[in-house]
Amino acid sequence: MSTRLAQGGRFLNRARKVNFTFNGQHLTGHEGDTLASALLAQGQMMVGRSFKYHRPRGMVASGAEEPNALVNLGSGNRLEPNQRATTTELFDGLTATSQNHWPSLEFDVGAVNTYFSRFLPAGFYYKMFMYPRAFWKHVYEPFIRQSAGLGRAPEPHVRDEDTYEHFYAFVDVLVIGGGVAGLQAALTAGRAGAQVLLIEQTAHWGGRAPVDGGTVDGKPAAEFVDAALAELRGMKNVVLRDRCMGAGVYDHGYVLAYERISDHAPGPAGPRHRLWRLRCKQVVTATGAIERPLSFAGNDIPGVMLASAVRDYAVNYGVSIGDRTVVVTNNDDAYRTAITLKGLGLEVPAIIDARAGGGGALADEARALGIRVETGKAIAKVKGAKRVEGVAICAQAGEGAVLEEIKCDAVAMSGGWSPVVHLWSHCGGKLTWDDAQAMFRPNADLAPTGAAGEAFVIPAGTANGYMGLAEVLADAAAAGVAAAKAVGAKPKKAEAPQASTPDEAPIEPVWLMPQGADIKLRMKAWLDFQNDVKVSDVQLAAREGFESVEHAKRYTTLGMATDQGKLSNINGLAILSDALGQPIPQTGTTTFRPPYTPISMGAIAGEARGKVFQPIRRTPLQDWHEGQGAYFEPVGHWRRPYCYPRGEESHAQAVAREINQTRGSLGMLDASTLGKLIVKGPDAGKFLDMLYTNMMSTLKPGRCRYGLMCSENGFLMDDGVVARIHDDTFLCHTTTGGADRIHAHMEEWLQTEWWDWQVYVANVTEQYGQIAVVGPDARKVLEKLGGMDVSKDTLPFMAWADGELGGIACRVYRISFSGELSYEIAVDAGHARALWDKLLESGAEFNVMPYGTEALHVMRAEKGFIMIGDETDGTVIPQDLGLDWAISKKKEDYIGKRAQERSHMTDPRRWKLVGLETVDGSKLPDGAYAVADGKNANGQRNVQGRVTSTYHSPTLGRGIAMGLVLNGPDRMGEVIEFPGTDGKTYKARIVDPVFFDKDGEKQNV
Amino acid sequence: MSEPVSAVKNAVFSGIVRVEDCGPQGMITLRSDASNAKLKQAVKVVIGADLPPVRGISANGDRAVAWMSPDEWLILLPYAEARAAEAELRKALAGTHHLAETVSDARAFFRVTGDAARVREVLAKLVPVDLHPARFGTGEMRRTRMAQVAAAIWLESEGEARVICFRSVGAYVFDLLSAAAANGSEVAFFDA
Amino acid sequence: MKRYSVFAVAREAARYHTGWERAWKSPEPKKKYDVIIIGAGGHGLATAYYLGKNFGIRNVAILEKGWLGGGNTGRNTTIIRSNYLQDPSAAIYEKSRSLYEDLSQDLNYNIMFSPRGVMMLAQTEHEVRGYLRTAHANALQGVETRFIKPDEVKKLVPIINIDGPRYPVLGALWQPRGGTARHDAVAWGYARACSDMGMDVIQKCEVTGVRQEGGRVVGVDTNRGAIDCDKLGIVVAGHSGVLAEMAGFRLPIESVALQALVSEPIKPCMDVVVMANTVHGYMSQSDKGEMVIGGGADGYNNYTQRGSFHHIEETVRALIETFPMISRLKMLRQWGGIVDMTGDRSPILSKTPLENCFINCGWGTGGFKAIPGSGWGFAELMAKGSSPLCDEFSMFRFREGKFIDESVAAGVAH
Amino acid sequence: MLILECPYCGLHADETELAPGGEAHLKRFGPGSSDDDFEGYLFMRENPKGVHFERWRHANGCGKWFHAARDTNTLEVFGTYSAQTTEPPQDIKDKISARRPGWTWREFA
Ligand SMILES: Cc1cc2nc3c(=O)[nH]c(=O)nc-3n(C[C@H](O)[C@H](O)[C@H](O)COP(=O)(O)OP(=O)(O)OC[C@H]3O[C@@H](n4cnc5c(N)ncnc54)[C@H](O)[C@@H]3O)c2cc1C
Ligand SMILES: NC(=O)c1ccc[n+]([C@@H]2O[C@H](COP(=O)([O-])OP(=O)(O)OC[C@H]3O[C@@H](n4cnc5c(N)ncnc54)[C@H](O)[C@@H]3O)[C@@H](O)[C@H]2O)c1
Ligand SMILES: Cc1cc2nc3c(=O)[nH]c(=O)nc-3n(C[C@H](O)[C@H](O)[C@H](O)COP(=O)(O)O)c2cc1C
Ligand SMILES: [Zn+2]
Repeated sequence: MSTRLAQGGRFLNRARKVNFTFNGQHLTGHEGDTLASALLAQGQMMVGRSFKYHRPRGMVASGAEEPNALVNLGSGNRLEPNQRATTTELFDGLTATSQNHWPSLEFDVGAVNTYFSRFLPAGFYYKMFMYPRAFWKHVYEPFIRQSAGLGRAPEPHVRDEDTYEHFYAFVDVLVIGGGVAGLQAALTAGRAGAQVLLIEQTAHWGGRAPVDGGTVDGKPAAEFVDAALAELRGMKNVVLRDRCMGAGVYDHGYVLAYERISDHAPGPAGPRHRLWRLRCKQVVTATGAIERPLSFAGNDIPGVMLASAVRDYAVNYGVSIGDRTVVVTNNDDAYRTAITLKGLGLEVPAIIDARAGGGGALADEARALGIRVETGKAIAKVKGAKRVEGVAICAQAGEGAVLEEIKCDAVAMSGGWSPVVHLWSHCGGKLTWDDAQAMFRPNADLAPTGAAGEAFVIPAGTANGYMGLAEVLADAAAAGVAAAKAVGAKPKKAEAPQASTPDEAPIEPVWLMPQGADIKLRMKAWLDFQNDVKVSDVQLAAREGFESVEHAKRYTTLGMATDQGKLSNINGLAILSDALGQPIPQTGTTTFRPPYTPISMGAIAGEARGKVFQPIRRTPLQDWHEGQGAYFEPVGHWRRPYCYPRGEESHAQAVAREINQTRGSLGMLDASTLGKLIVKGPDAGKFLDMLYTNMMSTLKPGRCRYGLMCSENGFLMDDGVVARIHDDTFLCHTTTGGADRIHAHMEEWLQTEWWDWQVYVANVTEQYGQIAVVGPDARKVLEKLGGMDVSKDTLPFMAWADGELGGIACRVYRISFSGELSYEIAVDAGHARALWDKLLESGAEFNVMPYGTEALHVMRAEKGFIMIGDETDGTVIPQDLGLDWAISKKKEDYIGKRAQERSHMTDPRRWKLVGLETVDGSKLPDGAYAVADGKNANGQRNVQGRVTSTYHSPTLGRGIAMGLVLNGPDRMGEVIEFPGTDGKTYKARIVDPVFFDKDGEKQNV
Repeated sequence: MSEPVSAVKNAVFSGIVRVEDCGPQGMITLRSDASNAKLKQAVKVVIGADLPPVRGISANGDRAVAWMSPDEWLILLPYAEARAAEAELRKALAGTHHLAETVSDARAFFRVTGDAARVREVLAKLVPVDLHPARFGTGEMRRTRMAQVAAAIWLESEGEARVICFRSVGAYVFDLLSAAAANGSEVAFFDA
Repeated sequence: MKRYSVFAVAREAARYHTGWERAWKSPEPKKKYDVIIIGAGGHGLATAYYLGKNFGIRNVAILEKGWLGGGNTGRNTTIIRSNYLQDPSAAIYEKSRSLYEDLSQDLNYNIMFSPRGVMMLAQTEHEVRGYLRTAHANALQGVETRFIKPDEVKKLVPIINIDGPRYPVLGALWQPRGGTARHDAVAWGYARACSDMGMDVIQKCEVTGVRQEGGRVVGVDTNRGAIDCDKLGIVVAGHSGVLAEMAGFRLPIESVALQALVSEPIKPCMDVVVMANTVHGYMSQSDKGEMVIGGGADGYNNYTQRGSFHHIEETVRALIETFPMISRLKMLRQWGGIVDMTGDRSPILSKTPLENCFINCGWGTGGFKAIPGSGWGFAELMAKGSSPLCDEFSMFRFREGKFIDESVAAGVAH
Repeated sequence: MLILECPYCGLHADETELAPGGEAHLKRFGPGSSDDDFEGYLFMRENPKGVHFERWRHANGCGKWFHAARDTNTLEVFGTYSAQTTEPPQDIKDKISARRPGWTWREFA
C-alpha cells in the first residue's frame, strides 16, 4: 500500500487540507499535493487502464513524463480528458475519474484483451479483418473504434467557460527549465546584463537537485536554489515564470510557452492559459533529464515505478509507494532512492544492480545502511496483477532462471537517464550518442540555426548530458555566458559555484532484463506502457522488415501515446538496434515534434472565440440593419443583409417584396461595402489602361465607366464603375470582396513592375458610406431632400457630381446595377446614418424599403448583368461572357491580354454566356449542368453547359437564369436539358440574357 | 451637417486598463515622394509639425504627422479641420506628384490608458511587436497586425497608448482590447 | 509470400510470432531495370504495382531516399473523397476511391479503408451554390454525393455547432462513401505487393542525378551508384522541382509546407470526416481516437517539414468555433510535410521534355486519396504513352491555358 | 515562423505582418511574346532546395513590397532588399557566396 508518511514533504502544507473526489469517492490531500501524490497518499495506486489490453495502470513517474496516470478532470463544461495526475496540482473541489474501462476501474470487461494479447501483437490489424469485405465497415471497424480512445469525449453541447490569451514577448535569452542548471544559466546571463526570461513548467524551482542531494558551495542544494531565486528576483532584466512550459521551439527563434495560470486554482477572473509567443535571440534548454524504465517482465504492474519518482514522492510529498521496495538499476542514481527510503524507516529488501561490478560511493552508503545489494542480477519477473506482490530474481547475464523470489509491494527501477533534448531537437538540433553514459545528448556542432544562420539554442546541465551537480552547474554557467555573448552582453568569465556529490560508478546499458530473456518474458516486458508496446513487438517489427526507427514506431505505435515516448523511445530503439544488429546511433531517434507535453486547443486559439473569433466588418449602417432584424449573409468578413423579412414572411417573400417595391417605386441598398480606390497621378490613366480591359484614359472628368479587370492569367477577377474625378484622379469601384485584393493588386504592379510610373493609390472604401437610391421615384426623393441638381440633364446616366443632400455633403453617382433610375450616394461614413435616416423619412411617402443582397442579385440578373463570383469562377474570361465590348481593341497590352491569346482561351468551343428560361417557367436548379450526348473516355456523361445563376424573377413571374453554353449565342431558341439532383430533368430554352427592359429605358430617364 | 458618428460611439471598457473610443478624429492620408522639395514645407505650414523620421510621429498640439511608409504619412488633426487642411495640402503641393485624401471616417481610433506596464501588456497580447520600454517608446508609430486585422499603435505618453484601425473593424478591435484588458489578466512582464 | 489472415495470425500466435516473414525485401540495386520509379511514396509504389499487375512490367525498381512512405504519404490527414468538380479530377479521384474499396483484399493487407462519409460544410450562400454545382457535376460523373440540410448535418455530427453565430451551417456536400484509410498501411501494403512481384523497393537510395543521352533518359545516379533504366518515373512530391532540375526541365510547381496536428485520443465522438472550408479547418477522428486536424499551407517555398505556427492557430480557432467541445482537448503533436503546388492546384501526370521520363506530381495538399487511381493511370501512361485518366493532367496545359481548377466552386484540395 | 527585415521600415517583422509573393525577379512577357516565354514567366518556377530569391510584402506594416534572399532548406535569410530592382544586389550575392560556396543563380534554364 502506498501511504502518507508521518513526516516529510517539501511541497506540502500539512496544515491545509484539500478535498477532492476520485471516481466519486471523497478524498482529502494537502495543499501542495499533486493529484497523483494525493491519490498515492490514499493508497490509490491504480488509476487507469492501458490502451490496447486494458491492463491495470498505476503511476510510474512523478512529472511530465507520466504515461499512465491520466484522468478525466472536472466535468460538464470544464471536463478535460487525459489530464496527467502527476502534473495536476490539487485544489479544493477537484473531481477526477479514471479512464478507459467499463464498467469500472477495478473490473474492466476490456481486460479480456490481455488474455488474447498473444493474438494481438504489433500490427495485427493489418493482417486481419479483411474478409469478408463487408465486415470491415459493419463489424470490425465499429468494434475497433469502440475500444478506441482514452479519455472521455466531452458532451456535444459543451462550451468551455474559460478564457485564453496570447502574449507576444521578445527576449534576449530565454532559459527553459528552472532546475539548478536553468537558475545558474539565468544568473550568469542576467548578471551580464542580458534580458532574460526563465520559465519552469512546474510550480517549484530547483528541479531535481533538492531531492537528489549534494552540496553547492558547501551548503545543501536547496539553499543554492533559494539564493539564486532571490538574486534573480532582484534583477530588473530578469523575469521568472513558473507553471510555464517551453512547448515548442520554432524557426527564427520563435518559442511557444504554455502558461497554466489558473489550472491549480480555478475560479477567479482571468484567463486559464496563456500562450506566450516568444521571439528569442538565444534559447537555453535546461530541461533536465528523464529516467528510463527497465524492460523486464511485469514492469507495467502498478507498484513498479521509476526510482526517481519513488524518491520524489517520498521527499516532496511525504508519500511512500510501498512498505517494501525493491530497487533495480543499472546505475548509481537509484541507490539514492534506497538510501532515502531507508532513512524514512521503510524497508528496502534488496537493490538489484545489473552491473557485475555494482556501484560506487552510494552503493557503499547503502550497504552501510544495511541494505542488501545484489550485483549482476536482474528481475526475471514481477509478481502480482493489480499490484506488485514480489519479484523473481535472476542473473542479468542469463535467460531468466529464477534464483530467488523476494516479497515486496513496490519496485523502483532505473535504466539510466535520458537528457530532455526535445526542445533542442524541435527546430533541427542534432543529437550524438554518448556511449559512456548510454544516452543521446545534443550535438553542439549541429545546433538549430536562426534567421542569420546562427546557432540559437544552447543546452545546459543534465539536458546537455552532464549528470553530476558540479558539472551541471559549470555547464550551465558556460551556457549562460555563451548566450549572453551571443546577444551582445558582456559576461564575466563563467564562475560556477563549487558543487559536490558522491562519486558514481559508470552506468552499464541494460536494454533487456535479463539479457537473454525468452519470448514469454519479452512479451511481458513493456516499453510503452500506455500504448501496450512490448519488447517482443519491436522485435517483431524488425523481423518483418520495419527496420527504420520510423517504421518501427508506426508499426508498433511505440512513442505515439500522450507521453510521446518520454519513457519508452530510447529503450525501444535500443531493442530495435539490437534486433538489427546495429549500433544505436545508426538506428537514430524518431523526430521530436512540438509540443513538449500536450497543450490545450483553447490556448492555441487564444482570444479568438465568440465575439472576436474573426473580425466582423461593419458598415456605418450595420446597427440599423440589425435593428430591423435583417437576415445576414457573410460576404468576406462583412455581414450583409440578405433581405429584411417582415413578420412571418419567408426569405423568398421578403425578397420578392423588396424587388417589387424597388421596381415599382423606391428601394434603398447599403452599398458601403463596395471597394473605393483613389488612383491619382500623371500616369493614372495609363495605369488604369493596363489594369482594365477597356480604355480608361479616355474617360472624361465627371463621367463614369464600367470596367473589367483580369488577372495576368487572363481570367476575369473583378469589375466595377470607374469615375474620373479630375484629370489625374480616378475613383475605382470594386466588388465587395475585391476592395483589399484589388488595392493590393494595384500596389503590386506599381511597386514591382512599373515603379517608374507616377501613380498613387489610396483605399478610401471605408471613408464613405454608400447608399443606392433606386427606383422610378429615386429622383423625387433626392429632390425632396434638396441641395443639388440631380436632374437628367445636369446629372445624366453614368455621370457623377459633388454636392449636398439634405445638408449633408456627398457625391452622387448616377449608375445602376438594377436597371432602374438609380443614384449611388457616397457620404462620409460618420454621416451615413444621418443621410440614410433622412432618405427613409423623405422616402416614406413612396413607401421606401431597404433591399438586401438577394434582391440586388435578382434585379441584376433580370437585366443580364454579370456578377463576379457567379458568372465568373476564376476560369472565365470576359470573352466568355460576351463582354467583348468592354475589351479595348486599341490597346497593345493590358494585364491578362497575353494570356487570353493562348490556344485554349481562343478555342471556339469555349462555353459562352446566354440567358436560360425553363420551358415551364420554373426555376432552374442552382449549379445544374446541361447534358450532351454520350460519355467521355472516363465514362462520365458529356456536358455542354451549366447554370451560373438562377432565380425566380418576381418582376417576370417566372424562373430566369444565366448560363455558359457551348456555342450558346448561336443557338438562341434551342431547348437543352439540365438533369437535377432531385431526379427531374429541367428543359430550358436558350435566350438573350437581358430579361427585362432590354433597351435600358428605365435607367436612362 | 449632422454630427459625425465614430465607429464605436462612446465605447468604454474598464479592466486592468481603460479602453475608450476617442470619437471623431480628423485624418488625412498624404502620399508623395519623400524627396519632394515642397513636401516638408507643406506639412510644416499646414500642420505645424516636422516630417517625422522613419516610423516616427511628430506632434504639434492637437495636430500630428506620422510616418506610414516611405511615401506615405498620416496627418492627425481635429475632425472639423480635415477637409480644409486637405485642400491646403493639395494647394501647397500643386504641380508635384502627390495624393492627399481625407480618411477621418475610414478609421476607428482608441485610447488605452492606465498603469504604464499594463498598457504595454494589453497591447502585447495582440500585436507581434516588441513593446519593451527599452525598445518602444513615445514618438514611434508602429503599423502592425492586431490579432486578425491591421492596426497602428503609438504611445502618446507612458500610460497612454493610441490605436488606429479601419472603421469597419472598430468594434472588433474594441472588443479585442477589452478582452485583453479583462480583470485578472495581468501579465507583469514589463514591470521589472 | 505468405498470405495474411486471421488463421495466419492464430498460427503464428502459437509460436509467438517468430515465423512471420519480411513484409518486403531489402535488395541491393541491380545494374539495370526496365523501369525506375523515384520515390517510394504511395504514388510511386502504386505506379509500380499497377505496372506489374496491369501491364506485366515487373523488372522495376522503386528508389527511396529515406524510408518508404516517409514523405507525405506518411504524414497526411488521410481524407479520401472524390466529390471534385472538374471532370478530369472527378474521374481520377473516383477511380481511386473505388479502388480503395477493395484495396485491402487486393493487396492482402488491411489498409483500413473506412468509408464513413465526408462532409464539406457550406457556411455562406456562395458556398451553398458552389456545392450544389458540385453535386450536379458529380451526378453526371458517376460520383455519389448529395447536398444535405443542416438538420441532417447535425444528426451525422452531433458535436457540430450549426448555429454559428458567425458562420451558420447552411448545409453540406455529403459523400457517404468518402472516408479515410490508414495512411502508412497503404504504402506498406503496396510495397509488400511490389516486393512480392519481384520488384526491388530500395530504401536509403537517393537519386542525385538523371542521366540522359540524345534527349532520352538512360538512368539515374544515386548515393548507391548509377542505375540504368529504359523508362523513368519521377514521383517525389515535394522534391519534384529538385528532380526536374536534375532532369533539365522546369515545372509549374512550388514546394511549401503543409501542417497537421493530432489531439490526444478520446473516446469516439465523431463518425465522419468534416471539412469547413470557409473557416479553413477539417477534422476527423482516427480509429485510435485522436482528432486528426489539417492546417493551412505556408505561402513560401520551404523544404523543412516544419511550418509556421500561425496556420495551426488559425485552424484550431476555426475548429473550436465549429466544434466547441474540443476547446479543452489538447494538441498532442504537430508536424509538416512539403507539398508540391502547381499553378492550378491540380496534379501533373505527364510526359516531360525528356523522352521516356515521366512525372507524377503536383498533388499538393490532396493526393493521398488519389494514390490507387494515380498509380493505375500513371502506370498506363508509362506503359502505353497515354491514359484517359492522365491525359488532361499534362504539364503542358498551362501554356495552352487549359487549367483544371478546383477552387472555382467552393472546393478545396485536401 | 520567419522574421524578415523590411528594408523600408527597418523593422524585423514577424511573418504574420508579411505576405509572401513567390519567386522574385520574374521578367514580364506580354502580348507578342512566345508561348515558351509566357509560360516561363507565368508558371515555371525555380523551386530550389537552397538559395532562393523571393518577393514579400510588408502587408500589415508599411505596405511595401521587397525582396528577400533565403535558403529554403535552412530558412537562413541572407538579406532583404528593394523591390525596384531586376537583380539581387552584389553585396547580397557575395554574402551568399561566402555562406554557400558554389551556389549559382538562374544558371539552369
Ligand atoms: C499535412 C498534410 C495533410 C494532407 N492531407 C491529405 C488528405 O487529407 N487527403 C489527401 O488526399 N491528401 C492529403 N495530403 C497530400 C498527400 O499526403 C500527398 O499528396 C501524397 O501523399 C503524395 O504522395 P506521393 O507518393 O506523391 O509523395 P510522397 O509520399 O511524399 O513520396 C515521395 C517520396 O519521394 C522520395 N524522394 C524525394 N526525393 C528523392 C530522391 N532524390 N531520391 C529518391 N527518393 C526521393 C521521398 O523521400 C518520398 O518518400 C496531405 C499532405 C500533408 C503534408
Ligand atoms: N546522477 C544522475 O544520474 C542524475 C540524473 C539526473 C539528474 N541529476 C541531478 O539533477 C540535477 C539536474 O539539474 P538540471 O537543472 O539540469 O535538471 P533538473 O531536472 O533538475 O531541472 C530541469 C527543470 O526543467 C523543467 N523543465 C523541463 N522541461 C521543461 C519545459 N519544456 N518547460 C519548462 N520547464 C521544463 C523541469 O520541470 C525541471 O524543473 C542535478 O542535481 C543533477 O545532479 C543527476
Ligand atoms: C493520421 C495520422 C494520425 C496520427 N496519430 C498520431 C498519434 O496518435 N500519436 C502520435 O504521436 N503521432 C501521430 N501522428 C503523427 C506522427 O507521429 C508523425 O508526426 C507524422 O507522421 C509526421 O512524421 P514526423 O513527425 O516523423 O516527421 C499521426 C499522423 C497521422 C498522419
Ligand atoms: Zn515595412
